[in-house]
Amino acid sequence: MAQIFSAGADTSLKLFLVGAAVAIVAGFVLLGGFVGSGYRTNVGFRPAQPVPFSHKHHVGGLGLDCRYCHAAVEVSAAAGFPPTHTCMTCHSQLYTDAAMLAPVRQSMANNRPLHWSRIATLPEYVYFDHSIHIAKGVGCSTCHGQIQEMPLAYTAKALTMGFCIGCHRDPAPYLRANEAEVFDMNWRPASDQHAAGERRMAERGIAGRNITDCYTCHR
Amino acid sequence: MNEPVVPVDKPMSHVGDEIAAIPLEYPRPVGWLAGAAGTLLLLLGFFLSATILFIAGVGIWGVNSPVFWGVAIMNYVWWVGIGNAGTLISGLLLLLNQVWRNALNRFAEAMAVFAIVCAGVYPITHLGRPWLFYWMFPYPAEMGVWPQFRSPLTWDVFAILIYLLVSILFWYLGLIPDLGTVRDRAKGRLGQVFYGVLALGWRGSARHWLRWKQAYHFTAAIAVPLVFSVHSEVGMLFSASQLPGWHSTFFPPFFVVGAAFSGFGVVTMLAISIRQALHLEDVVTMFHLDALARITLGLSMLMGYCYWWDIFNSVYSGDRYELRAVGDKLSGAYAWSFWTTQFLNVVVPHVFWSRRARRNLFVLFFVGLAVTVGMWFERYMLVLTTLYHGFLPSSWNYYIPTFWDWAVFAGTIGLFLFPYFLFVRFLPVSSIAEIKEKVFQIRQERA
Amino acid sequence: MVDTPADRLGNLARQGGRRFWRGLEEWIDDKAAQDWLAAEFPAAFDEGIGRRQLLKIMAASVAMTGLSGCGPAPEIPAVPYVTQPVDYIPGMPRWFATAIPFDGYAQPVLAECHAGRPTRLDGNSLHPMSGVNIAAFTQAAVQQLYDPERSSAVTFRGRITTWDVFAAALQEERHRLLKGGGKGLRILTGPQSSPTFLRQMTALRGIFPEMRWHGHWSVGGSRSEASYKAFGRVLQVTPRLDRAVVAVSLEDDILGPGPLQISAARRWAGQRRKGQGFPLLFVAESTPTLTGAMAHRRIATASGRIPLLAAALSGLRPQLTPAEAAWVQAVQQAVKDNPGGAVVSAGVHQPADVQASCMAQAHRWGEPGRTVSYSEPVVIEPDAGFAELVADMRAGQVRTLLMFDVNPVYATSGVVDFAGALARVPFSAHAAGIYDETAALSQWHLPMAHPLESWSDCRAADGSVTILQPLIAPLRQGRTIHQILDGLAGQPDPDAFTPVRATWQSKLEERAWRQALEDGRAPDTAFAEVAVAPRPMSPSAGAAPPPGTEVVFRPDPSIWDGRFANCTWLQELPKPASKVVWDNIVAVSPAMGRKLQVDTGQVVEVEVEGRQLRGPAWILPGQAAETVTLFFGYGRQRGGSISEGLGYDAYPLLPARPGASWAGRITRIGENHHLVSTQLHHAIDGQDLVRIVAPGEGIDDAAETTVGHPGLPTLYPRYPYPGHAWGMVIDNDLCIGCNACVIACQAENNIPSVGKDQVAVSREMHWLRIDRYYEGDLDHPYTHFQPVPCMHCENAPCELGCPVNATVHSPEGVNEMIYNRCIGTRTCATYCPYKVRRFNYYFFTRQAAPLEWAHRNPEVTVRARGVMEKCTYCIQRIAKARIVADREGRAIADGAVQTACQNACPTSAIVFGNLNDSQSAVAGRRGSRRNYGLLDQLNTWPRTTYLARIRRKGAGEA
Amino acid sequence: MTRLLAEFEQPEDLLAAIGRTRAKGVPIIDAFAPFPVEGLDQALGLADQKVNWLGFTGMVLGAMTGWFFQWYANTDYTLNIGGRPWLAPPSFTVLTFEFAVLLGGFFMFFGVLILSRLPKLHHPLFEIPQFRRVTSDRYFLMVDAHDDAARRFVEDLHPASIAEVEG
Repeated sequence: MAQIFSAGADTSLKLFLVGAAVAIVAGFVLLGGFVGSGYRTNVGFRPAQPVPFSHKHHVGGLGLDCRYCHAAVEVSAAAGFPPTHTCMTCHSQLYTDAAMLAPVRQSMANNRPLHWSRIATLPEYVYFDHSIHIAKGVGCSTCHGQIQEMPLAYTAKALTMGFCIGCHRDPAPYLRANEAEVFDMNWRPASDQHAAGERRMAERGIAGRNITDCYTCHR
Repeated sequence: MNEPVVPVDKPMSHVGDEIAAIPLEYPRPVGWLAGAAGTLLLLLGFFLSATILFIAGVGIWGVNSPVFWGVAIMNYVWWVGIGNAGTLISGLLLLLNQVWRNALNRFAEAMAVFAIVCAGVYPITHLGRPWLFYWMFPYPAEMGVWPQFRSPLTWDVFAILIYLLVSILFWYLGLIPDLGTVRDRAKGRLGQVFYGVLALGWRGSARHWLRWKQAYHFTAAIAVPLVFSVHSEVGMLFSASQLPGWHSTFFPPFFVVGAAFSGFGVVTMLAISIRQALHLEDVVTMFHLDALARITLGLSMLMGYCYWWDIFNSVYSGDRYELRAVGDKLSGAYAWSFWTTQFLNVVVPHVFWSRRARRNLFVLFFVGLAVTVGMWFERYMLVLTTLYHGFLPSSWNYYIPTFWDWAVFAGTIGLFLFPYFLFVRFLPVSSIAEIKEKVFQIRQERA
Repeated sequence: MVDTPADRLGNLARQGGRRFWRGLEEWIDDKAAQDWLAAEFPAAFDEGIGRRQLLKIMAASVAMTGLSGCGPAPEIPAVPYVTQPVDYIPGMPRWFATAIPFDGYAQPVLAECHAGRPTRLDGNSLHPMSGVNIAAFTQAAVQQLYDPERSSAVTFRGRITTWDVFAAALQEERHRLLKGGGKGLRILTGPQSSPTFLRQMTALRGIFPEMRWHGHWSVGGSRSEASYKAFGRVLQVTPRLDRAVVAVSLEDDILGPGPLQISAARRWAGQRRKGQGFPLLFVAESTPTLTGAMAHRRIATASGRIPLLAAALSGLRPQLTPAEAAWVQAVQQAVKDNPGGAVVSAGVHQPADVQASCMAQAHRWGEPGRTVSYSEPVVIEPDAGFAELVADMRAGQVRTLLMFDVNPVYATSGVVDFAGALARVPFSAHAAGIYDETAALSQWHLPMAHPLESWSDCRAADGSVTILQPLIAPLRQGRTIHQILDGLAGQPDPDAFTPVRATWQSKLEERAWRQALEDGRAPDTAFAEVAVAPRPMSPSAGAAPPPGTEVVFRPDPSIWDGRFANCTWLQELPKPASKVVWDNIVAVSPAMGRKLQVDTGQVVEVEVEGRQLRGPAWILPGQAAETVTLFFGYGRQRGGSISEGLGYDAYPLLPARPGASWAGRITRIGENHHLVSTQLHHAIDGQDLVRIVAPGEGIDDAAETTVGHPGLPTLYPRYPYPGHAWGMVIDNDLCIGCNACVIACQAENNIPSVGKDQVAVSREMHWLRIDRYYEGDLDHPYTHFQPVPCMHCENAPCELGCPVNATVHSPEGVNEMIYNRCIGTRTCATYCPYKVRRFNYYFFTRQAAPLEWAHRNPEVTVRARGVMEKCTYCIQRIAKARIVADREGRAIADGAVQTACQNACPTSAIVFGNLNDSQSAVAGRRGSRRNYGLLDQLNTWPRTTYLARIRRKGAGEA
Repeated sequence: MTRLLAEFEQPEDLLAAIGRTRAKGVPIIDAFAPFPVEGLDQALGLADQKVNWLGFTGMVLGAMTGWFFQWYANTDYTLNIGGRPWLAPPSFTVLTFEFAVLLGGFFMFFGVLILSRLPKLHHPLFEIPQFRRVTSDRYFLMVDAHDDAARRFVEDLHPASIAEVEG
């Protein structure tokens, strides 16, 4: 009787089985990679804006404070976008003819608002409050990255639940000393950051409190 | 009893000839095609109704508040029960060294596998957001959140999945030698390759047999407690709540008995169908059917005991809400389901006191059907009588299943039967090697 | 980004700009806009498909939306202001005080505005007539504001035209009228109390001396005749339930729905809160009301026999039934036991003589100024009534008829052929918010601005004036009554602000004006109490009504006279007694049901004066044996797709002459009508869910008193809650079942209405429901109301069931429901012993028109299909308070977090707060001996507990 | 080395042949049968418990995995579930057992395959035509016929056939 299978059939079968196993594992790895990728988390998202506003120029160069434009950040959940009026406080004097600023002038003249594209969006079931983070010493750059170096602002960090909860589980490395540091875009943790962070947690009533509770962010 | 359990007096090759011939040269192609087409239609109906369900939402079912669980959960329990019985018949009887098991175990195991698949679709289809079903599994999520391991639902998800995997392994392990038989009898190249690959190159070595037997017994030994645990968990799905009529420590054993009972009903029907359709009178003998009938009768009495003990338990507790739940069971809006259950599960099987009934295929089939249907009504009664009347009278309400409840249910019957038709057509329906083993044993005993 | 019509609408709304949609005609040329309108407001284009029908065919439309959960978030542009208002902070709501007029009475409100959109109303805490409390009707105003079917264009003979065309026509008409000194000019309004309206009428009378102003009362009527009979002058007579010890109501639904509900309920609760079971409420009524449910002793008797009871109370000896006599005797005993502390009043539909006799009786029994107070009437007396107008119209004496916010074609007796009379008027204009039956038959229809879009003024129950200020530019190019009257007076381009400011020019200089706007109450405008002396009256013993069936008419408790009929919140609000939704019923007594062999839901035919109507019967426990009650508000022909085609119209059966009840006939038709109610009718099984104690007594077996209660034994260690421990105590003794909390919860938490079909399969979404239980026999039961929100059990059975951690416990003891984690196994709801969880079987929130999305609370997630939801203790408010307190590094003060239901409740039956703070109000109530947990034998340790009802023994106890 | 495959028609013949072969001291390579012939293990002197030990190991590992999963999930994100303790052994036993069964089953199944060197689709035995009946009704004994004596001994067993196994 002849063999049903050739001598190589076993190798093929084993290769196939191993290949299938590898494919399944690789599939999960790829899926994990996709989930963490910028495609899904929006990292690097750099939309066109009505006016190519440069944070690098205004913040990094001129040294404007964040709150000059995002005025509500200390008192409200939303940081707020600047009304056209805010732009015009300077630009009624400076670069009054710049073509780049035409949309701003038109907005002012026609009383039509500018439509900015958001670069830091959260799902609607997440209730992030800027004011409490500022009050407790979480700085702008912790979530928004080095905005002062961006000619056109983009999403710097993956604002996923993992990102949020990482800090909520252990806030100490991120807590800054005072208001000046919070708005300091170039802040780097000091060498004693962890000890200082824990001290600040105690001072500010963060220690001993469960801020990983679901209703902290969802409701 | 002196009648043969296995065909002792025929040559060893006879069993193989009878059973292994089926996948190779199927004796009844027309009947099979008709049956397979019918069940395929049902299966397509399942995919259609599930698609509509996913698109529109569970609102198309009759579930409401307070009856948040409806036909879906009843069917789930029903299918799990049928599946569990398959493993029980195969595994428990193997451990008890019951000779007559060998004719039945293969298709009982197949029944278990397919029934578990049917049960397994319900925890997903009945979700409000089925596309997020994977949240029930522990994986390193970006959210950092894990499943909740105190929930009987989580237990169920794992239980069903693990049970399915273990059942498949058990089934396949048993199949390997028989697949070798079919391979070696196959004439065509296609059959040789197909069964050859599935048989994994089985060649009946004594060492292989040794390991195979050990593994087979060991798997049986862990599958049987698995069955108990799986259906206990299904019972705990209910008893973990505090609702009157559910909140009872009695539920896990009660459910296990129910599972075995319903499974014996289905196995009886399958045994008769396969026996008649494939002329396996030598393999599935009257002795087998008689044994099934006896067990059905015994389990029926055990079920009756469970039903009434459950009621006694409630009455004895004296709790007002429990008493009301008993009242609802016996005389409420859904009391008909209770009494139907009583009739089909507790009364009807008593015909098996008669030997003639035990040996009449029609009676056997009818009682199997009665038990299967009766067990469905039992789940209907259990789920509904508690949910429609909870604690607060202000939230009482009725429940009417909709067309889509039935459509999905009918679909799962296709999901069960179509693979079953494939199984009957393409795989050895009884355990050839094990029957031969028993034939040899009996011959030796006689000698 | 493409500027869609919806965006344009949104932008304009956000900016609060002056210019707005000028009406549909502006859009007609714009193809895109037309398509958009057709898609979004199909009812405006296609009579065939209404919104309610859309609810039915939702399955298809909800389909794929739920699947788009993953992937990058959609790009939503940030649209800042061009010039930001000074006090505006992005992301923060702003609050404005104003009022919603209801039958002439201002309902003071504080409107929450998010980005320029009013999203929700609270009571005005500075106003003594409301405090923060607010009735269901008033809250629904915000839903009416965003009703996509509100009238949106001036129409002439049904065709869309413009305000300018109307203004020209009005000028022409004015010139014609001027020639005759205004002869033939008639103005028809509902009850009015606006000083600006009064000033404008005075001014108009100067121009048109022959002009006449008629008042139209769609339900009830005015008490002016009665007070005139009793005291010789027209007065506002207010029973002071806050001071009275004994209160007798002869079919006067003091606590029931209506313009005075909040003030009356607050007063009643003021006395009731003392815990002594006072005021002892004696109620005689034909049909169950909220007042009857609160009664110490209630008697169900025919409405036609109320005059006999009034006579008996004033000392006469009419022929009474033994039960009535016993009741009267009990009242008299109670009055004797509490000298000077009793008050009595009769229903507004009762004959003026009966009302007057009760007013006089109250004057004698109580202490004027204490148990009853008198003041100038809030509602201004019109020149003449509605009957005179109809007579004049028929006689051809009416040339010009301006109707404001009335719907007489619908809400008028079937005997009065107003439609026919209207056809004889050469110039008729109807101004209202909805294009209703009257609009369709008038020459002109004018869209009226919603109160939240209007400048106006109105008097509250105490006479004090609230200036209404607009919170948003008119969404539908509506104008106020003052603008139209100014136009009539000859103003070429009347604006909304000027007439109101003009009224107050002399009384409120700029600072005071601004302060009045801020406070929501103009200073020194409340009416002073006046001293009165009763006129001698010869009391009549009254004649017993003829035996047999009597028919009475009542406004619907949920949609009143139909003015709220297009409001899904109110349509889906269970009516307190029957719990029926989306329908009106023919209320019959159990005795009559037995006699006629009619069961709930079966159609009956009711006949009065030879006119018939058919409606579904409802066996109502506590209904007087021979009384059949019909409810107004349904059977609408026009008025928006929500309102149309529901229920029966009771008005055609209403006789023209005033009266309380009419002899009628009722017959069984036999066919069934699909009535839908949220609570099964036969559930008369209160058990120990509602408990009753005598004053000063406690519940012996109460398992818990404080948050650290021992409870029943358990194997588990207790979870510590060292910080805040939120809890709620609901005082069943104070709950009058008014449903204010239900709507407040719905408005605050973006709870969708699901439609009749879905309620029929028991899928209503209310997080807070009011359970109604009966006690005693079917014909004379006690009625109990029990609000049931989530109990927030510390040993929550629901949490155990969830496989994905979508419902867990917070460190402050709140049972959390995380919608975005929920996959919809519904195990939690199955395990919940209280059945307070609600499941989104469909994408219910998706069915609202885009305009309706505007009133959603941005602080609360809008739930999608397939997720569970339930009461969260208004976690968004807790979170907000916590953030504010945290920012300032202090603790949350007691009372800083008020739940929406607690806010709305006029009797303060609901108290919420920190149980760990022994000084908090909620901890105080927990300490009460009346405190008990619902089903506390289950050892769930509910955070929401109840206080038992108090029932006095003696004092005429049967 | 020459391997001879002797074919027998009855299991009893096979058992007898094995007994004789072992008594003679001819090394037996393997025996083949269509079913697990009772007494074959003893006749061949096989007493291998590896599979059972593998299964047991699998179960222990499974139980540990199951328990670890639940322990870790509740440590990683500790949540208050209905006031129950975060470590809830009564609840966790269920899945611990399930995982034990799962890994036990897997170890067992794959253990059998690996120990038996399966799958082995191509095998020298399959070259022998009569071996095809090994799954039906023939019984085979394979011996190491290192010399002619052994070969003669096999012939003396009177098998139905003798074949030489290559490779």
